[in-house]
Amino acid sequence: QAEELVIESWRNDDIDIWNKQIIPAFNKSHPDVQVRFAPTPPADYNASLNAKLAAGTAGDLITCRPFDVSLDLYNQGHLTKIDAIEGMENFSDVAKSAWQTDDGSTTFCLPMASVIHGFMYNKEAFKELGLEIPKTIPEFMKVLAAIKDEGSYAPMSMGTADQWEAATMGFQNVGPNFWNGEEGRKALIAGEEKLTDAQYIKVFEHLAEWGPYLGKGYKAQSYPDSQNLFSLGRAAIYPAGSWDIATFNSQADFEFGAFPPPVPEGQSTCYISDHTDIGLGINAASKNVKAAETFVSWMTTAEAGELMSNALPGFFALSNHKINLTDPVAKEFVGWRDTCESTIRNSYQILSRGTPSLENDLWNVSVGVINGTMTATEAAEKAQAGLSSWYKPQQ
Amino acid sequence: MRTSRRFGPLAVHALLISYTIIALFPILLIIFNSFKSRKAIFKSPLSLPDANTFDLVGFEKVLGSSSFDVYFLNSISVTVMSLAFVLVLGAMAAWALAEYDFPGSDFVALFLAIGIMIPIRLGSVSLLKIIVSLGLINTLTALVLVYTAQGLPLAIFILREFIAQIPNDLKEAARCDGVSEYRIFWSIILPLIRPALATVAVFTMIPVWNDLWFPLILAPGEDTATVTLGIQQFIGQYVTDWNAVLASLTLAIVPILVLYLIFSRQLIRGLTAGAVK
Amino acid sequence: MADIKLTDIRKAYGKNEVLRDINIDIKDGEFVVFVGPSGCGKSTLLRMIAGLEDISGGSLQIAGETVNDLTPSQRKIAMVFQSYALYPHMTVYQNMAFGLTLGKKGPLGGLLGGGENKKIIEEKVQKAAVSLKLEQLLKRYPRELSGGQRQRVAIGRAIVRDPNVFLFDEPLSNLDAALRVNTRLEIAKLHQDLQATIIYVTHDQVEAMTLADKIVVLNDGHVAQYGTPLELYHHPANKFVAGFIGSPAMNFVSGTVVGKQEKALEITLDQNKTTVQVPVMPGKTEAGDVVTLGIRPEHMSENQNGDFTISSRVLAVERLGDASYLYLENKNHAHICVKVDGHSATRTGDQVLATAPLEALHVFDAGGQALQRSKISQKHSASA
Amino acid sequence: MADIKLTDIRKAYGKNEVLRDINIDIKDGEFVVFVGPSGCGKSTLLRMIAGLEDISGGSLQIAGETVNDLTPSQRKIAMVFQSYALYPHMTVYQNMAFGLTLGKKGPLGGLLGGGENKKIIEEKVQKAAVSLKLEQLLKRYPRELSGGQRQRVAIGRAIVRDPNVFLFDEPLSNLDAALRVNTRLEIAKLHQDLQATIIYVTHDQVEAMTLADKIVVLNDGHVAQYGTPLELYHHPANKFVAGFIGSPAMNFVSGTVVGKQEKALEITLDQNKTTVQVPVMPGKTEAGDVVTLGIRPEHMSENQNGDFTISSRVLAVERLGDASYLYLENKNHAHICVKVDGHSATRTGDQVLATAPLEALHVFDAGGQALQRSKISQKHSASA
Amino acid sequence: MASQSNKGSPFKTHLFVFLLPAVLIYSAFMIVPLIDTLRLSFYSIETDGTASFTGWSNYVTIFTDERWSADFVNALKNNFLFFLIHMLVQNPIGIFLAALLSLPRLKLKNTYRTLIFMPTMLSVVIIGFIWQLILSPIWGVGDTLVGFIGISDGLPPLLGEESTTLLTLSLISVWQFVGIPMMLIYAALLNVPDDLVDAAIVDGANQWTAFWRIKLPLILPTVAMVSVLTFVANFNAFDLIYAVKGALAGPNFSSDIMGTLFYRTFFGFQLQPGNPSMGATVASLMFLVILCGVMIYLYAIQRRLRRYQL
Ligand SMILES: Nc1ncnc2c1ncn2[C@@H]1O[C@H](COP(=O)(O)OP(=O)(O)OP(=O)(O)O)[C@@H](O)[C@H]1O
Ligand SMILES: Nc1ncnc2c1ncn2[C@@H]1O[C@H](COP(=O)(O)OP(=O)(O)OP(=O)(O)O)[C@@H](O)[C@H]1O
Ligand SMILES: [Mg+2]
Ligand SMILES: [Mg+2]
Repeated sequence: QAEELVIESWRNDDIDIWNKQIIPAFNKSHPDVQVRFAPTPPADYNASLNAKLAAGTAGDLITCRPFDVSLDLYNQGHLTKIDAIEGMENFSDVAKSAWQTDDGSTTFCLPMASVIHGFMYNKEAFKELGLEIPKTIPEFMKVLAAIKDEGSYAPMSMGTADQWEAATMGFQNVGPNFWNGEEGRKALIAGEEKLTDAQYIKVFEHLAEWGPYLGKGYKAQSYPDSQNLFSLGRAAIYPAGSWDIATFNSQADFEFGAFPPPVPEGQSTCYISDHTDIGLGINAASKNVKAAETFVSWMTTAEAGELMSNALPGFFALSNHKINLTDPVAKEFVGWRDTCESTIRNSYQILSRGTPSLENDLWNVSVGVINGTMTATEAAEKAQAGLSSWYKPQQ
Repeated sequence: MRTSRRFGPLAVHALLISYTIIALFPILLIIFNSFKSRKAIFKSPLSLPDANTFDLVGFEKVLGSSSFDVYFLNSISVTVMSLAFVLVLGAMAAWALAEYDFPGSDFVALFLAIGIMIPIRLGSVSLLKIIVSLGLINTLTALVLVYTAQGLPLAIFILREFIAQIPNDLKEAARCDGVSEYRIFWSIILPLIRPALATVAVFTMIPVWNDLWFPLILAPGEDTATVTLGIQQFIGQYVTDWNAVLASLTLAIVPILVLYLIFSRQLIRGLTAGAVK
Repeated sequence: MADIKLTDIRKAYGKNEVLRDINIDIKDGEFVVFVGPSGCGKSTLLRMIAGLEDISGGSLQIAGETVNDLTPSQRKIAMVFQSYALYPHMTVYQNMAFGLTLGKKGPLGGLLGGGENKKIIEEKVQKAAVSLKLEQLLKRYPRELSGGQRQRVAIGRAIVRDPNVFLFDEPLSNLDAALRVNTRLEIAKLHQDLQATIIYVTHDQVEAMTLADKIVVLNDGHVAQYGTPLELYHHPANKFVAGFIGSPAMNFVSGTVVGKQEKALEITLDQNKTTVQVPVMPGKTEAGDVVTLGIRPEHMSENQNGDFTISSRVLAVERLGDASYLYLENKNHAHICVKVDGHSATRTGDQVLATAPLEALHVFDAGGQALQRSKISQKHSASA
Repeated sequence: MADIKLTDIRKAYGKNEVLRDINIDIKDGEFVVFVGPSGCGKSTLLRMIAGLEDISGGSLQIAGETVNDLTPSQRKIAMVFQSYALYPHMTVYQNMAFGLTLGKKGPLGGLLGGGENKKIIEEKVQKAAVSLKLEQLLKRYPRELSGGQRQRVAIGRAIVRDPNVFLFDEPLSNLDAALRVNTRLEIAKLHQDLQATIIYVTHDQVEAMTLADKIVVLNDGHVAQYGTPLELYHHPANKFVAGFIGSPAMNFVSGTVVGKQEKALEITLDQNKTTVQVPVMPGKTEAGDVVTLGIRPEHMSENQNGDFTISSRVLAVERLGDASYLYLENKNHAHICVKVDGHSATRTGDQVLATAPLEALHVFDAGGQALQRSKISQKHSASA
Repeated sequence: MASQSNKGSPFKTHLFVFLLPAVLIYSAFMIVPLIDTLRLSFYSIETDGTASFTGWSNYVTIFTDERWSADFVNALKNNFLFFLIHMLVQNPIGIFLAALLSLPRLKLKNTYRTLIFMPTMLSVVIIGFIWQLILSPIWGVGDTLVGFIGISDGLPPLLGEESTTLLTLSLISVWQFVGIPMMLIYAALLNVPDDLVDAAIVDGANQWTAFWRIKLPLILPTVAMVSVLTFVANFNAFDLIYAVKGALAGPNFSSDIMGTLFYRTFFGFQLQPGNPSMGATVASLMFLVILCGVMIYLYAIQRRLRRYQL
């Protein structure tokens, strides 16, 4: 009887891609291994996965969230080491950093995909209003003002109701340009910089400028609302994650493009958030470890990487293989890797493992500054206070 | 009574109709939006589906992409079985607590009420371990057991109150007739608390039908998935397929509505009329 | 064997003592009627015998066994409740058959049916239904019945079973006269056929007198007298019983003892200063004591000769057809009632002379206890 | 003014017609009693008058106004329910005062009290409580009362209000004889004092005869006869009324008409082939017709001379004290009842000759209708 | 007379037969897992997943660590508000609707009852979606609706402002759950004998006074029960807020209640790994709060309320 591998995942959006493309492709070379993709709604994923792992009923392959959540699983013995698996050498250390122990000695998940932040825009609207793609922040603000004055489009589609949107599409999107990407991120971890430093306050100040250009009622606007506003052609600019490409491809009936986060006036280097987002690990309690390893190994191949990246435009394979992308907007996003420095979201590694988690605080304060209920300084102080309350290097 | 024949009924109906509108408007919105294309949902959520906007894509997706018939069957069997256990066992315990004044009865009552005070989700991990050790993982039995345990406290709490209102003379008459306690319970108490049983049934069935959590961890398999678990694939991380969600939820209301209608026929007035002077 | 023995029974609701010093011996197969004013404790006593009320004190024995702590079903009784207590969700037929469909014979203690054979049950119920005129109503629910019909169903439910003891709490109170007579005869027949012990609460004189082997008169929580119907009628032990048994009630006039003989007392009526010599054993009564004379309305007649006479204005006349009641002025009480022929022409406002023979007089001492009557002729009433 | 006029009233529960062709005129201040066998529709009719049941057909007028569609409170009535319907969460006092605390006077439609002045309410309730012997119980809850006490509270609740119309549904059925007489008198007094129209349902002959100005005899949903008590007793319109009014019931024996005179009929009794000549108007009756003879137990006597005689064995004797009932064999019916003196020595099994004067006989044709009596002496009974 | 049936010893067996099945299933699948988890509140969990006993220290942390206690107090406060709104809006409306529906001879009562109960049957996912759609200032439903009643400025972002979010969510929850008090009260009202209402009507009451002075006092035990159930349910509430506002219960925790606080702590959220021991501590505290309410009900209210056998 053929072995069956069960994949735990929160990506229930991808069920069709797995079932129709990835698994059939895998079975071409490995017909004896059955694979079943068993996703859970994202909101329940962590809780249900933990429960199943504790009781020993979880699937063989586990889709890993980046950093601490997975590190915890590894520390508790639920994930195996996968350094030795054939093909792991195809990944850079940066790619692996999201699923490694703090000292970098052990990797426990295969880096599957990253997402890149930036802005998408309605090309037709820009043409109509005669707008140029903004390169710097002042240009960006001018564009926003122009759209607002003209009045037929909402300048930018983003809401603060879902909180994470403000932090992820806002703070983490434009922030790296202020704190110089990896450099600033590492300094924060090392305790050499503080969130109350000027560059962080500037991010918040910049975010605070967004408020007036978000659509009417943005405070109650949820993420799907934002997507819909843009895809229905009612907003000109959309602070994006690359994963939105697929959605807009299927939903928008106008041409759209993307531009990287604008830099502060006078800054020449640009930084993008090229965030490691999805990994794949092996359940230590799996009865089919061999087969699971085979699958993980297959996932490291160029074939698998290309398949994934094209099936899911906006999720970019992290391996070193040269991958041909077909989607034009995805290509644009990936192209920024060549012109700008990559970094990952600064709150994700280490800094969110205590209570309060920096990530959660950033959600909260980003919303605060955009909504105008907090000043930039207050926001920075609040986030810093939360972090230093438990994080030794920051005390 | 007779007042409600002249101006009364109009006022009463006016009040009820206005509340019904409040209750129903959002639901109607759901139902007719489920027949519209995604664009139309957001362009003009208030308008009825017309030739341009009418779109069954949601229903096609739901019915086409998954084994909804199996899910329905699973959901219905789990709901009905749990209900049966909750009602019978709950009524039995409620009767014991309401009728017999044994030492520690207050304690038992309080003990049985704890279940409504803590979310059972809290105990998920232990529960899952127990189910695994019983070899019941991925079975509907596991769900039935958990839902029964989850429904009992509320059922007992409510039924006890209603059982206490049954005229003593009736039980006493039966005792004089030499009827066993079991039969008093079965032939007299149960029929007389029908409205309360129906109410409890409805309250028990709704969370069971709508629950996602326990199917997810106790019985996530293809053969054992419930409707709610089936629907969850349309509620993703970033993209929410509202057409499909609306369609599947519209579909999922139907069986529970039918169950509700069955139970609500038990809400009969004057059940004890004629019993005692 | 189902003799019932109540020894020193008492019952209190909180501080409120509603029954005390109840001592009654009921022989197997006897028909005992409890009577007494409303609220005197009849239902409570009955419910204690049934096992539905806790016994606060004393002991209750049925068939020689102390049953204070037994359940109603263990006492093998059938009871008709004053409130009927019909099962509202069962038809008349089901109500009556309910007690029969069980018994330990079926599985699960009769839960799944079992019990007596269906045919037998149907026969029994049919028979009871016919005798209670319920044949047409067997398919109805209690809420669709009239008061009297409900009461009959309650009776039916009791009589289809054959227990050792029947307890009836005012079972005929909502029935019309004709049905009442019929049902009464039915109950009497039941008593003869089954030889069951029956305890029966009623406030109806006729029922009590005609049905009872023995009557227990309860007053304010204690037994005022316990005896056969005629004993109670002819020899009431005290003023309470004398006044309670007989309808309309016995008339009382007060008097003072003026002379004492071996077997008679000379008494002056306060009312009209005449002196009568009443044939009762004087006992401890002394000249000068205040006593009460009692005389039943049916023992008085208007405008005839008699030893005991009262002349008075008629306050009111009640005409019943075959007889009429005249209500006369009385100094102490509301009135004196005289039962006369239905065709009496006497009207309100007339002056009449009411008389009675001396042998018909009862005498009660100051404490209300009756003095023993020394000579009771079998024909002590002057006219019927 | 509160005369009540019922015209062609009918009532059906589904297909089950329980009342039909009810036509009754009740004058203001009249005391009307409804009697009839259990289940004949008395309570239903009363509840229709109260406005608690829909009227299926016909019209109901109170004080000249058609009230079919008025609410009970608009009809200004008070009612005593057969089931008492006491408010279980109120004390006796509160139960009685409830109706008085309502009324449009208070704020929120009487919700926060209002109604009559507190003092007045207290006085009224106290007065009613005293007359119903409820003074001691005012603080109790209904569940702590005996059956009779509950019934009295229900009466009290009605009488503290002073409505135009009182409706009483078997208000005395659970009371003992003494209290019954008292309460009866209380109600009669109420009637006189208030001059209210009273409709009263009872199954008690004595109550009906003594209280009523007029009696409505209902049988099986229609009016069998409507008249004064003595009319009903002396001139029952049909066999049903004859048998229903009077206790024990009238005896019936069947006979065949053999001769017809101007003002009398010659009838041969099927029973013993003797022929009697009864003074009734023959009407349409012809020789050869089968008729029924009716004779009341109290109009018969034992072993005396009389025109109408029956000789028979005594089946049973019931002794009530002042009188006894002999039950004789009868070919058609269960028995013939004879009321004799309480001291009669006759026993079960004796052979007796029961007689009655011819004037005491009633004759009913084959359809049960009474033949008009041609000569009614004011003294048609041979002995009382 | 509940006691007399308990006199003889043979009566004991049926007591077990009646109680045991429920107690067994309930204990095995509810109490055991719950206790097993609540136990964790006395432990602290190390990174390798092993637990070590730490006594009351978790409780001490919650009450003394300012970040924890601020969250806890905020959640508790919000929860009381949430409960109060249900008590003051949901239950009166429920009682009122039940009273209307139980009027004798009301036509279409079953239809009304079913329709009014519909929201209660829906899952929170759909409730959350539809109310966000309605209340969103973006899609125009709310604006159109308030337009009907003459407000032309459109709807403020009720689910986005700190000052209105909790209130709005409470009212949505009220809207959804009104069916529950309605059904319970309705079921209780069905038991009130018609005779009593008839008697009150004859005594001169109208339906309104008959309801207040006869029916309501008689169903008071049920009303008390509904209140305590509301209390318990509200302090356990979680779903709606989680579905609409997520585990962070924004904006700025203004809609955070005990349930979301517990969930966030116990299961973790996004990047933050769950902390079962602190979560269990929060849950234990929640349980204590609810237990207090229930005890007050059981001992102070239920005992005093007389049940009238109808
Ligand atoms: N809801 C109902 N449905 C069907 N039949 C009914 C209903 N209520 C009463 N009846 C029938 O209507 C008839 C009249 O009932 P009603 O209560 O008026 O009798 P009643 O004269 O008051 O009798 P009683 O003296 O026994 O109280 C009875 O035969 C009864 O069975
Ligand atoms: N639960 C109770 N609490 C307090 N007193 C009570 C209770 N039940 C009955 N009583 C009182 O006990 C006394 C006896 O009541 P019981 O019902 O035995 O009277 P009864 O003789 O049957 O009267 P009736 O002929 O009116 O039915 C009454 O005075 C009554 O008020
Ligand atoms: Mg009684
Ligand atoms: Mg009646």
